Amino acid sequence: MTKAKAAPVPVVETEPAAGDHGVHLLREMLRIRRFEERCVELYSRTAIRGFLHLGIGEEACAVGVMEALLPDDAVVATYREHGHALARGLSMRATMAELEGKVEGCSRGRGGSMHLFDTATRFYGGNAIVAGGLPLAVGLALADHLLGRRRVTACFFGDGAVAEGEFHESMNLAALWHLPVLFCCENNLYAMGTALQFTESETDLSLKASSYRIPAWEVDGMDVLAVEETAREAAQAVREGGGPHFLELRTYRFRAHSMYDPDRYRDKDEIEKWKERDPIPALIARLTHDGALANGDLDRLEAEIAAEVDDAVAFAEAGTDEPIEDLERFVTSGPPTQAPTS
Amino acid sequence: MTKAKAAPVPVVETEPAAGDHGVHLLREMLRIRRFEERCVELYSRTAIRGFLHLGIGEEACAVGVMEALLPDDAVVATYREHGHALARGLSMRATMAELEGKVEGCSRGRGGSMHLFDTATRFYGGNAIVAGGLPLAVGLALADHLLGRRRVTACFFGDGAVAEGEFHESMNLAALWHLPVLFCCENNLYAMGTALQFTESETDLSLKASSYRIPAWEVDGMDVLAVEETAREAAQAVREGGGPHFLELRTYRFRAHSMYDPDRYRDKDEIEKWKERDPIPALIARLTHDGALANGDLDRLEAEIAAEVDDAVAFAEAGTDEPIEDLERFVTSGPPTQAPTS
Amino acid sequence: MSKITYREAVRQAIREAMIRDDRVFVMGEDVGHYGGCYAVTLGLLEEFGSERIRDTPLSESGFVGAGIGAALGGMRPIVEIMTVNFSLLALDQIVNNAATLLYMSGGQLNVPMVIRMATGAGRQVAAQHSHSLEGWYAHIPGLRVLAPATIEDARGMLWPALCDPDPVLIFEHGALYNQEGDLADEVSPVDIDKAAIRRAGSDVTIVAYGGTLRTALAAAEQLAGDGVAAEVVDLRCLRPLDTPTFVSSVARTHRAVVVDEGWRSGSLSAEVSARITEEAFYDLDAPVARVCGAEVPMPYAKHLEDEAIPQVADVVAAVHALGA
Amino acid sequence: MSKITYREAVRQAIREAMIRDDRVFVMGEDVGHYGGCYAVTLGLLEEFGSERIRDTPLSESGFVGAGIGAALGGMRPIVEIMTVNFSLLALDQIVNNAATLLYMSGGQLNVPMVIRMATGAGRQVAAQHSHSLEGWYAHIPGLRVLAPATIEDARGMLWPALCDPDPVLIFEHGALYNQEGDLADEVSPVDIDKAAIRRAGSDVTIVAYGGTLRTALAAAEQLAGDGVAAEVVDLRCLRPLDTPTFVSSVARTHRAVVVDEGWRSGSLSAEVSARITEEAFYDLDAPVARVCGAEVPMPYAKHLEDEAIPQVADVVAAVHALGA
Ligand SMILES: Cc1ncc(C[n+]2csc(CCOP(=O)(O)OP(=O)(O)O)c2C)c(N)n1
Ligand SMILES: Cc1ncc(C[n+]2csc(CCOP(=O)(O)OP(=O)(O)O)c2C)c(N)n1
Ligand SMILES: [Mg+2]
Ligand SMILES: [Mg+2]
Repeated sequence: MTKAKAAPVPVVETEPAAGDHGVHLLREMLRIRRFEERCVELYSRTAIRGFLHLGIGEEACAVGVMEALLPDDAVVATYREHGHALARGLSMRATMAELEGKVEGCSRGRGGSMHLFDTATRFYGGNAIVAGGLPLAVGLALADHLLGRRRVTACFFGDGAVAEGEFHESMNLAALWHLPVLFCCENNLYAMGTALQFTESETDLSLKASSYRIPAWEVDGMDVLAVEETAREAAQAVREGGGPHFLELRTYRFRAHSMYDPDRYRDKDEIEKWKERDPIPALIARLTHDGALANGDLDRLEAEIAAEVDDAVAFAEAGTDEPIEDLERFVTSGPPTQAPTS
Repeated sequence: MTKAKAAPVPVVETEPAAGDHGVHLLREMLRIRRFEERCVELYSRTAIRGFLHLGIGEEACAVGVMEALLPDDAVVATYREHGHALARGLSMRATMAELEGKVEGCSRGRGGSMHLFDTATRFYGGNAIVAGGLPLAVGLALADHLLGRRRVTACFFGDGAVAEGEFHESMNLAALWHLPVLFCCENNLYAMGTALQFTESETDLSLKASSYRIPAWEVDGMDVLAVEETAREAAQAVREGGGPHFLELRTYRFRAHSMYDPDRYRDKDEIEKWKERDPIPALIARLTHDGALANGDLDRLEAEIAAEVDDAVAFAEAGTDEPIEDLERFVTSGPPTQAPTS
Repeated sequence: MSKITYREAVRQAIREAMIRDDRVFVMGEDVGHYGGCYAVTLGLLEEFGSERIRDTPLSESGFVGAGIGAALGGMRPIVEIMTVNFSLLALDQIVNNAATLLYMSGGQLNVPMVIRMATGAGRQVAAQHSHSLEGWYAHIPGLRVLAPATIEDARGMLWPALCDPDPVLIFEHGALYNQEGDLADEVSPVDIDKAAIRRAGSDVTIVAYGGTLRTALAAAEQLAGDGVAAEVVDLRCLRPLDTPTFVSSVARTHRAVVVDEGWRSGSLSAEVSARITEEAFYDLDAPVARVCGAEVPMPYAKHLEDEAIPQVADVVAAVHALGA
Repeated sequence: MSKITYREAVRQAIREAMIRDDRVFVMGEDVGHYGGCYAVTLGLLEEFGSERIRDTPLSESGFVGAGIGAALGGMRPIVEIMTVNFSLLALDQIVNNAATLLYMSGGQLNVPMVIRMATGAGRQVAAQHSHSLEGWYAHIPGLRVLAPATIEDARGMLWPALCDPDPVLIFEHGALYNQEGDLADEVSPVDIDKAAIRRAGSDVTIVAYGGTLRTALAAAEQLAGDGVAAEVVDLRCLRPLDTPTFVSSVARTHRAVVVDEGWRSGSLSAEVSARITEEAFYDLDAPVARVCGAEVPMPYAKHLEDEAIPQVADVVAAVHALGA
């Protein structure tokens, strides 16, 4: 909860999940988890290259927030955005094809893991410059404001982004102009190998919002129901003209920063402790306890998802390379203005 | 006073000024005022060119803070820095010669009004990029920290600078590393023609400091004694290893942003109201009331200062142009590596 | 025909665009209450209101990025950065977002925005306020970069720039705003793909743009007195460069001088020179010459600043040195 | 002699500097606990402690500016920016402060700092992580810009750079870190003013630097098989350019190809080409040719990235096209 005098902070109580809805949330988280696990395999056999940042452990954040959005809302994410893309509704096929660099990918294979885009679901990336997406989100919201559309732009970024000047400029602009942005800070305690206490003098990130008069919530990012509930309330407030809101989603990544990262800077114990809070088993336990998940349901779910992942991989592997003649296509909208050079 | 939980805010009571010291403060403010008034004349007859930003009305900020500094401390200022330079001890001659572009100027006539430099008094500019000086101040303080020197770096900037990402990055770095920076925000309510309420969602600027855990004071920047006292306390805390501190100096510029500015965006009434709080008459009244300023003292002071300004102008006008052959000197420290070009 | 300043021409262009298209709005530091740091937008706040003439905080990266986002969201923003000097703070947004989104998204995301800024030196505002970095921007694929050097172009380039589905940067040289000239009452949009021959001649081609066009034309005038007929090419569009226009001019004149206020090493003049050599080598009677800004942070003192900026005499001397 | 990687060479150079001079410290993102995003500083935190191997927040402008301030305050900072891509966020500090303070202050303020960063493409990290913008920096007076292309230079350039009283930027091509080679046990500092002829030849001069040197050398090797003796010049110092070395080479070979991974238009290759034409025009048997990066935001897909980056075959073809 923030301590700002100007920003009254709503208190959110977590309610038990309705059965079907709970299973839906579980399915979404599992889809992401299994998709990313497959990515690891594909990376080892070099079907996926470049940087690959996994959100394993953080699925509740993406899934919970997306539940609060409507089809017309917009999403801006980071390079760790497979989960956001899938939860937002990008097809797993197009996403996997993108990771494999195929023209059937959601960005024609030009973006790769860090640059997923999809106008159909208003998914605006896939931004690989830390905090670089925040001003875009402000601008998308500004367009909605100017055109009188009641839409929300949800903008995801990490704890590391909070140190960037662009974070500060974006928060101030959104608050000053009262724009419909839902800032979603996924605080996984590390920016690459640098722990939060080495990057912020004030590690209570929701306090940052208070100096812009932005209402802020802290949420347990390992509890998808809590995330969803808070996100709904915040998104509602944003949609009703309440100006920007800020969610700090307290989470953790179970794997290294990227496939290049030997993960030397974290305690194994710390990782193990957080794994006990894995959002997926937690939800399974809850749904089972509530009777929403009966014997065999989970296996069925897993099988469906495995099939979807298999299908996505098969689609990607059957995909084609963009023709080399198209190298300069889409540099601008017109015909390429420069003759091929190298 | 800030509302941060983490930053206990000392309460400062203003004490009456000792007579001699009060007269000293008056002299310093008057020197700046008369110097800048002369600059206006020189600008009209084009002896000074380029951008000229006057601090008339804001003298108490520069003078009050400088009193809290020791010779070994450092100062980083903005393009509105004549007052800071003079109060810090740059000679009026070298300052005026700089404004007239003469090689006898404190920056050899290369900097002009916006770029006064003087290593002897550790005056590090004269920075014309809004908020661009803040990271430098952090670095100067970092050097002191690393070398174990108990010195303070005072960094001046305006209310407009608070919106820049560099402000945020610098505040965080200084606080995170516990560096001896005294941040001095001269809040004159306008950034050029844009009023504070159009640039900050939270106009209580001292609150910004709280989200970095930096102790902050708000001070009446029209009262030189209040500024001095608070600055002394803050500088002392910084010097004793208390980490960065933040002063919000509430002030006002009586003249336009620069000589180019037709000043269309402010109410004449507002300006007149602030002029009633002119720090110089206020101090004169107080010193007279306290008996520290006797009949004729002020005239004598004014005469001395007029003579100093006359002398500075004469010095500047007698100054010489830097030889054109030196155009490429000091691009680097070595011999010019590029042949003259144009 | 009416007498008009370059400043007024830009203002007229903005007004016209705002009237023609509701999606157009202006955003930048001091564009509203102050009237624009060069008074370009003076009066527009009163006419269009603060939603469409939008004063921003000092947050170059923030509001330029917001302009990109607004363009993605269906608007047609005109973002004003006071001067190119401050655009360094927004460079990440311009290079990594505005210029790349269409390509990276496989053709999905257009960024139809215009970014205007003043550039150049000549007003004694010293090292941090005198950059000529438009050549840098001309290096970036995905951007169109325009440099209106005439009142017609100041008036006529904005609308086609706004119609371009991709980001367009317009560099207005600060020394031009007060320039006066005649403008037809009926304005027609100008072709933002093409360089223009501003003066015909057969002995040498002088290539210039933006702030140096006046210098080049004055030099040509003076050269005419010396019996040298100089052709003057105004690049107008710095990216993509209209290479055929200046190359074919050089093919006729056999000599070329490129005038660029930017620092010589790595300036746009180098690219122009390299292209002329690449495409007209066998037509050249002498190596392509360059007259550029001195490679110094701009000094305040007038005599030094003058020395650092290409002057008419420098251009004339360079032409004569080619044997023309 | 010992086998060593480019990465280790840089690390050795940093270690040596830290041991020799107490004023030297390293500052940047993930240089400490992580060990450097390219593992260059691995182990140095343990050896030198967190005051001298200083992890920074993600605040490029802030910590680069702090490096400048620390240099003013008497330190000798080595600031690491992970990659040139993120340096855009620090450009204002580099261009408006580091490069100008000495000049603007009339010779009073030196900024003795080194800024290291990785540059270049080739690892499928797409449009926002593959820039080759060292040519931009080479445009800025007041900076020295180095591009170590060999293990000797990676090892030997840092100390002289730290001894330079002015700011020095060192660009390390990301594809070089794993390169292995022999290094003498006794290292001697290298001359950071001079280009180097890496292979002698008489038929054509190939000018390269940083990441393209390997390409140029491989092309020269292949050309030798075709009976063409190519001379390969490694620029090494991109600002100031050592023009005499490459110009005199071209004066001997009469042909030149410049290889630059940067986008062709406005890249450093244009400056090199322009200088060759300016200073060796009458020695040239053919126009200077350039082999550059394709003018596209770098695509992720490997076949497209390969196509966008200068390859050995491109260089060979360009040489043959000159008639060599
Ligand atoms: C401006 C910028 N600086 C540095 C990097 C390199 N980098 C990529 S991700 C990352 C860590 C970001 O941490 P955080 O914001 O917490 O997000 P997380 O990776 O934890 O999800 C860094 C330093 C970058 N991409 N952009
Ligand atoms: C980065 C940057 N953007 C814009 C400007 C143009 N500019 C110069 S001063 C100024 C206003 C600054 O206001 P403030 O910080 O409040 O200081 P004041 O002038 O009131 O002392 C502006 C916009 C600049 N110099 N630098
Ligand atoms: Mg993180
Ligand atoms: Mg102000």
